[in-house]
Formats: sequence, C-alpha cells, structure tokens
Amino acid sequence: MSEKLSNAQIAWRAAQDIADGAYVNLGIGFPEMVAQYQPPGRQAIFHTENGILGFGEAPPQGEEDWDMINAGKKAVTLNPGAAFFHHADSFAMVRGGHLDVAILGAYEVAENGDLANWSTGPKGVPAVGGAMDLVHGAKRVAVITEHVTKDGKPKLVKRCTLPLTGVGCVTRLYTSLAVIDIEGGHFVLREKLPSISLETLQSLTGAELKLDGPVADLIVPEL
Amino acid sequence: MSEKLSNAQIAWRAAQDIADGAYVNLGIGFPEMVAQYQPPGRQAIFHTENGILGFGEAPPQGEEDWDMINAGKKAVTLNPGAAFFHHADSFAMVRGGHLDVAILGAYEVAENGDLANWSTGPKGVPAVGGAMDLVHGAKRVAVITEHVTKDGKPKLVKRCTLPLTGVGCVTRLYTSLAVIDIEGGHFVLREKLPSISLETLQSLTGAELKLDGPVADLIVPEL
Amino acid sequence: MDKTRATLAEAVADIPDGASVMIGGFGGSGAPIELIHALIDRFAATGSPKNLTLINNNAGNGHVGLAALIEQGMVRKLICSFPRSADPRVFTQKYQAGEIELELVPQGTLAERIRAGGAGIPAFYTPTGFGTLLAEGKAIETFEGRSYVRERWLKADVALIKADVADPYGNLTYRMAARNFNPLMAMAAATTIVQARRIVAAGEIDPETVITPGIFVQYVVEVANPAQEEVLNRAGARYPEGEVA
Amino acid sequence: MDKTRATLAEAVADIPDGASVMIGGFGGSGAPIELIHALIDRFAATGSPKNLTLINNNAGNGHVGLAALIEQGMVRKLICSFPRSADPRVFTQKYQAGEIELELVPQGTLAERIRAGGAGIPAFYTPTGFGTLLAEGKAIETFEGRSYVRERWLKADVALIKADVADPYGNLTYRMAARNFNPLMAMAAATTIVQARRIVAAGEIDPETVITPGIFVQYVVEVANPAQEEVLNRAGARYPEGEVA
Repeated sequence: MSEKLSNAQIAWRAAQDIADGAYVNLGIGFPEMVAQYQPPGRQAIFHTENGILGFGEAPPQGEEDWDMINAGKKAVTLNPGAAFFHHADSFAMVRGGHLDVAILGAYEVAENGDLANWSTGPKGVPAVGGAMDLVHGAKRVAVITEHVTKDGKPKLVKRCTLPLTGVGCVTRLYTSLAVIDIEGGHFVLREKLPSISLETLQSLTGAELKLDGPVADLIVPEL
Repeated sequence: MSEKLSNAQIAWRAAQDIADGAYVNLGIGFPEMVAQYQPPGRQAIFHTENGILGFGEAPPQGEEDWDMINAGKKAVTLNPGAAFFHHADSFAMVRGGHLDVAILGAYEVAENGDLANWSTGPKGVPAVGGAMDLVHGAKRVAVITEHVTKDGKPKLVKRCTLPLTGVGCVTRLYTSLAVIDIEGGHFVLREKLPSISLETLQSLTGAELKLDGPVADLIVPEL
Repeated sequence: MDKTRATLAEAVADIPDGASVMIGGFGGSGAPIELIHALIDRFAATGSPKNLTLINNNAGNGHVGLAALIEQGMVRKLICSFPRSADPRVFTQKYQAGEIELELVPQGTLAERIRAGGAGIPAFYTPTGFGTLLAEGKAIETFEGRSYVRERWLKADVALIKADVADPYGNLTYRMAARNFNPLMAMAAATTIVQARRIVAAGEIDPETVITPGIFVQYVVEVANPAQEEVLNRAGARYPEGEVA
Repeated sequence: MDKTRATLAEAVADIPDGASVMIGGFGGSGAPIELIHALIDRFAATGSPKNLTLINNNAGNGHVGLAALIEQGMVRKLICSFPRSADPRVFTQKYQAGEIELELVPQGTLAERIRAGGAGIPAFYTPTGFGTLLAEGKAIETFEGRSYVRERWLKADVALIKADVADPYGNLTYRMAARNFNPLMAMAAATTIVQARRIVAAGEIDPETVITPGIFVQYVVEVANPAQEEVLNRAGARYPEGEVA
C-alpha cells in the first residue's frame, strides 16, 4: 500500500459531506482539521462542548483569550451569530439530537457501528471527555481515520476489542483509502482510491466490505 | 366562636417568621398578602414560578407591563437585584430545595402533614399549577388558612379526604385561631388566641392538638 | 444561512393535521399571538391543521390566541398545568362537552419534561406528585429513603415561540418574564417557529446574552408590534375579528 | 442582605475535612484559581481541609490551581471526565501511586448529574455510556426500543465558582466560555463560594443577563485581576510559590 490519503485529504473528503448551515461537532485533534476544508459557499456552525456555538479560526499567536477556547483547550475566535451557554445546555444540544453531524477519530470501528476511541486498555489514566455523549447525540456520527494502524492491522473490524465508546453509533467512515457506510450491521463500500484494488482494500479491512451499487473513485485534491 | 384573626392578621403572623434575606414563594391569592407584612428591617426575596426572583409591589394602575407578572398573572415590579430565568430553572429552584419557605393556602391539612389544596373533587376543570412542586421543594412549607370551613367544619383533619397536593409536606400552620406545628405525625399547638379556650380550639380541630411546652398567646395587631 | 421568513403564513404553512404543538407563554406573557392567529387563518382557508395536541401552561383566556385556536375546533388534546384564567369559558365548555382531552401536569414537571425532551433525557424522577392522583399509573422509585415519580420527556412536532430580538441564525432573547416556557419548548420541538419583535443582523446580539442559541430554531418571522393577550381581552377582542362563536 | 466577603480566606474558612467540593472551569477557563489557592493557604496554616472529594471536568494542569490542590495531598478522590492536560503529571503520579481515587464520568453525564443535583432530580436516564465500561453496575431501561443508563444526581458540600460580575445578592455573570460548569455547580452545592472580577451594586446587573440568580450563591469575594491557569503555566508557576514538590 504505497498510496493513501493524508490526514488533510481525509479531512477534506469528510468536509464535502457537510451541508451549508449544518451544526457540527469536531472531535479533539485530527477531526478539528475538517473545519479548514469547507467547500466554498458553505458555512457550517461549529459547536464545542465547553459552551460555544459558532466559533471560528484560531486567533493570531499572542492574541489568545483563554476564556475563549474549544474542547481541545485551543484558543478560538467567534463568528458573527455565535452564542455562549453552560455545559448542561451544551450537552442538551448533543444528547438531544440537535447536532447534524459529529466527526470523531477512532481506534477501532466495527461493522455493527460500534466505536472504540477513548481507551486503549487498562494501562494509563483513563479519560473520556464528551465522546460517549457525542456518539449518541448527533444525527449523524462519522469517523475519520487511517484505514489501518501503524502496524498495518485493520482498524475496521468485525467486533471491537478495545473498550467501547458507543454501541451501534457510527454510520460513515472516511479512511485513508475509502469511504464506507455502515448499514444493517455491515460495511458498505461507497468510494475507494482508484489505485487500490477491491481485493487489497478487503485484505486491509477486518470485516467484509459489501457492495450495494457502484463504487465511486475517491478523488481528493493535493493539499 | 366570635373572635378570630382576619386574613390580613393571619398573613401578618406568617410574615413574622420569615428571616431577612429569605427566598420565599407565596401561593396565588391569600398567601400573596404575606408580602405586605414583612417586619421593618427585614427584606425577603420573592420567587415566582414564571421566572422572576426579586419582584416587588404591583405597579400603579395603568402602568402594568404584562410581560412582568407573577404566578397569579398580576402585574408586578422589580426590586434591585432581581433576575429573570426560564421555567426549568425556576422549578430547579423550587424542586432543588433552594427556597427557604413556601406559604400556601389549604382546603385540608392532615396531622401527618398531608396537604390538599388543588382539587375539591371530580367536578369542574382540574388545575394544579405549581403547588405540587412547591410542597416538595421548599425547605419549609407553611400553610395559612381559616381554622374551619365556612360551614364550620375542621380544615385541620386526621386524614385528608380531598385529593392530595403532597404527602407529609406541611410543617407549620397559621390559622385564624392558632399557630400549629406538625411534628412526628401530630398537630402541636404553639400559639392560640388568648380569648379561645383549649377545649374550644380542640373542638374546632379534626385531630388531637398535642402540647409539648407552653402555648403562647397569639397576639396580632389591628390591621 | 438565513432562517428568517417573510410572512407568518409561510412560517406556519407546513404544520400537519394531528401535529403536537408546543406554544410558549404563561398566560399572555410570552404568548405568540400572531403565530397562533396565522394558524387560525390557515385553518379558515384550508381546513388544516386540525386534531392538534397543544402543550402550554394554560388553556387560554377570552377569545384570542390559544383560546381562539381551541374555539375554532382545531385542538384534540391539551397538555397543561393550569386550565384556568380570567375568562376560561372556551376551554371549559369544550372540556365539559367532552370535545377536548386534558392531560394535567404539575407545572414544574411540565417544564422539566419539556426540557428533558430537548436534552435527550427520556425519563427522570421527581418528588412532585408522589402520592397524588397525578402520579397514578406511574413508576415509583425510592432513593435515599424518599419516594419519587418517574416522568417521561415531552417532545413536539412544532413549537410556536415569542421572542424579543432574533438574528438570522435563530439566536433569541426574550422580554422579562415572557421568557418562561419559550426557551424550553424551542429545544423540544422538531420544528421551532419564532415570532420576534425585531430581527437584527448576525453578530448584533451579544453572544453572552443569547438565551436560545440558534441551533434550536428553524424559522424566524418579525412581528414588530406584537399584541398582548391581556390588552386584547380587556378590549373584548375576538379572533377571527368580529366573529361570535 | 449582603453576601460579599472581604477576603478569600474568610470565604473558604468553613470548608471541613472530607468535604465534597465542586470546582468550576474547563481546563483553565473559568477556574477559580484564587479561591483554590486560598484553600491551599488554609491547609498550609492549619492542616485543613483535607480528604476532599473534588468534582471538576479535568484533573489540573501544571502546578497551580487544581493541580496544586492535588499536589498538596488535600484530595482523596476526583470525579471528572478528562484527567489529561498539557501537563497532567501531578494527578497522574498520585493516581498511579494509588494515592487518589478516580471516578470517570462522561462529560455530558457529569454536567447533567450536577444540574440534576441542583434541580432536585435524583436520577435520570441517558443514552450516554450504554454498553460501555462506564455503565457497568448501573440500571438499564428501555424506552421506545432504545436502551438508556440510569444516572444519579451529583451534589456537593461546597462549590468554588469563578464569575465575571456579581452583586451583593449573589447574582452572577460569566466571561465567554468560562461559563461552562460554573452555573451548574452553583446550583448543586450547599454552599457556593464565588470569586468575581467585579462586584457591583444591586440593580447594576441587567436582570435579563443574570446567568446565576443569587438564590444559588452564599458568598462572593472580589478578585479584580484573576490569574489565568494557562498564563501561569506558561510562566512555569507553582503554588505555593517557589515550592518544588
């Protein structure tokens, strides 16, 4: 597997599925990149767990206000039409189904939609944050991820082996090789890199890739 | 029974037990009178279910603002330090035990602290409002009431016969004849009009009046 | 992103027969009279929407607003805490004639059920109503020796909301105690329709003072000089105007 | 009625050993650093309070504020959602040494449990955590075919709150996203102690913009130029100053 998408390219692809005016929560870290690739003419409204709707880019260095941060504790700015609220209202938005999409990272995703992204096991200090709330709240829960681990093992699996974040919650995956929906307890392949064969992609995936229509080419700009 | 307190005098007596700075909810109607008789030097903060803390007297006629009303839908004014909030926050204050005292009217109060004050039976249109919340929320639930009904029947009874507002919730009664605590499932007489004998008072009361110390004279100014 | 709509008629055009409709307000304070009257106009013209389930604290007063909606025969069921008012005749007559169903809910429980609906909490426990007729048939649980009633969330297809200031994103402020149930209902409905006294540009509402963030709002219509129920009733108004039911 | 106190020391003087203490903030934003440091000063002088159970979203950062409280050995147990930060070493070492207990709670569940504590709701159901390790041992219930976890309210003896503006009645506003857990914790504690950047006369806070009504507040102390955790940490600060643990 020589060719794969960069993180920026995965983020770009995920951004293309976000409608104008959508309310979006991006997980800490890699998912935050999605905000940079909104298609021209579309503007999503970003939600952060700690009580801002409508935050914008990071301020220039030295101009941070540490009372205006996102869930990753990075300084942000406000877009016009922003609002502040407390944590219970913030998670009312999440749990109450008001977010259009949450885009999260993953350690493992299973074909039944189970997600593991908060704990790599009993070692170390466990930390969960808002991930368990987000996976059961947003209307659509998408994952962006490398297709395989650094060791080349599948991250898309039949059943998760790591502690779960949520049960049956993920509906779409944007990986470094493909776009895959989860439907009826199965991975359904929607798009793949033109340079990778279906067989190779299957061999890098821990559960069967179903087809229920044409598989589009996953074409992403240089970034 | 010739002598008894007027409603204003009952309200006055109840007002004497409200500490400076107490947070108070007064039921619709008769209990609202209590606000007029705060002792000099004391200022309670009045809560209304529809989302005001710190409201004051009625405005002059013609100067009402119908967006600034109390739970009885009467126009009010604001005192300095007032706040507006929505209904869920308002009843968080009630249910969460943040009010120091609620003073309510009653059809019947039983010696076990049960209160009936919302329904006179299956006839008519039932209406409950915030009474059922108030009786389980305030730190102290007091009742102000005539000692007997218009027909001369006891309102203080062994067990309520009307539909309950709350179970075991009332701790003090201010009646037209006496001040009575509810302790350990019994009426305990604290004060009575000097002109009424204990025997007469007992005959007007539907359950035993216990004594666990001296009974003070219930002395109230002309109002 | 622009949630503003030019007319009240446009804003209420899609509410179907049989819908559950939360209506903000406590008595006349915060009641979206013009949105309600637009719904009555639509019913007069098209026969829809009908068989509505309304959720409000009260049951209307006089012959305008909520009372007029009931008087027109558009309402199948009312969920409220206090179906009394200065002039409750419209509801009382329908109720006593068996033409409208009533679900009576303690006021704080009503507020909390709506908030739960908006917050994704399907059920919660409250001390309110324990041991009373209004807890009959409900699950009871004991925590730390005290008994509580289990209550379910309340959601609706539509909420009709009266705000003070709005922006095109649907951010809202309210006027004094007209706030009451409005922010909760905005959270709990699939489609939240707002009448605002003033619509300003995005960014003109201080983000610190937004009471309802726009995520809870779908449509906003400006009604610059909203009628107040108390004032209409003191003038003996009826809606539709001049009609005697 | 005047809830203001002249000094931080006076405001935190009555917190007993073994108390449960909610501390506002999300990371450094909204963290009441000066109140925390006053508590550390008291401990240094008197040996109390100790064996505290802290409730916060995080577990501290660097060697100031919450982290310093832990570093001084005053904390028996921490209830939080995310015990990681730029520099979480203080907590991590205590945790790995078995010197501090951790109750990990999903962030939205933590917020809702605290709100429930303040609102008199002893338990509620949430979809969050169903089927995960964090729901183990908890009651599960199905509503409309979906599974939910029952969660209990969370209350505390004391809340330490950082506000922006306060008045003598305890009405509070916050600064931007520093609001976070602060208004919820103010509701859920028996004694709520506030540090405010500015205390104004009663009536000077617009009643429309009050976020925490004074009914939830017991003491208010003015801290005109509060330290920000991120700034202290970038400067390598420790509390008590100069101390190397």
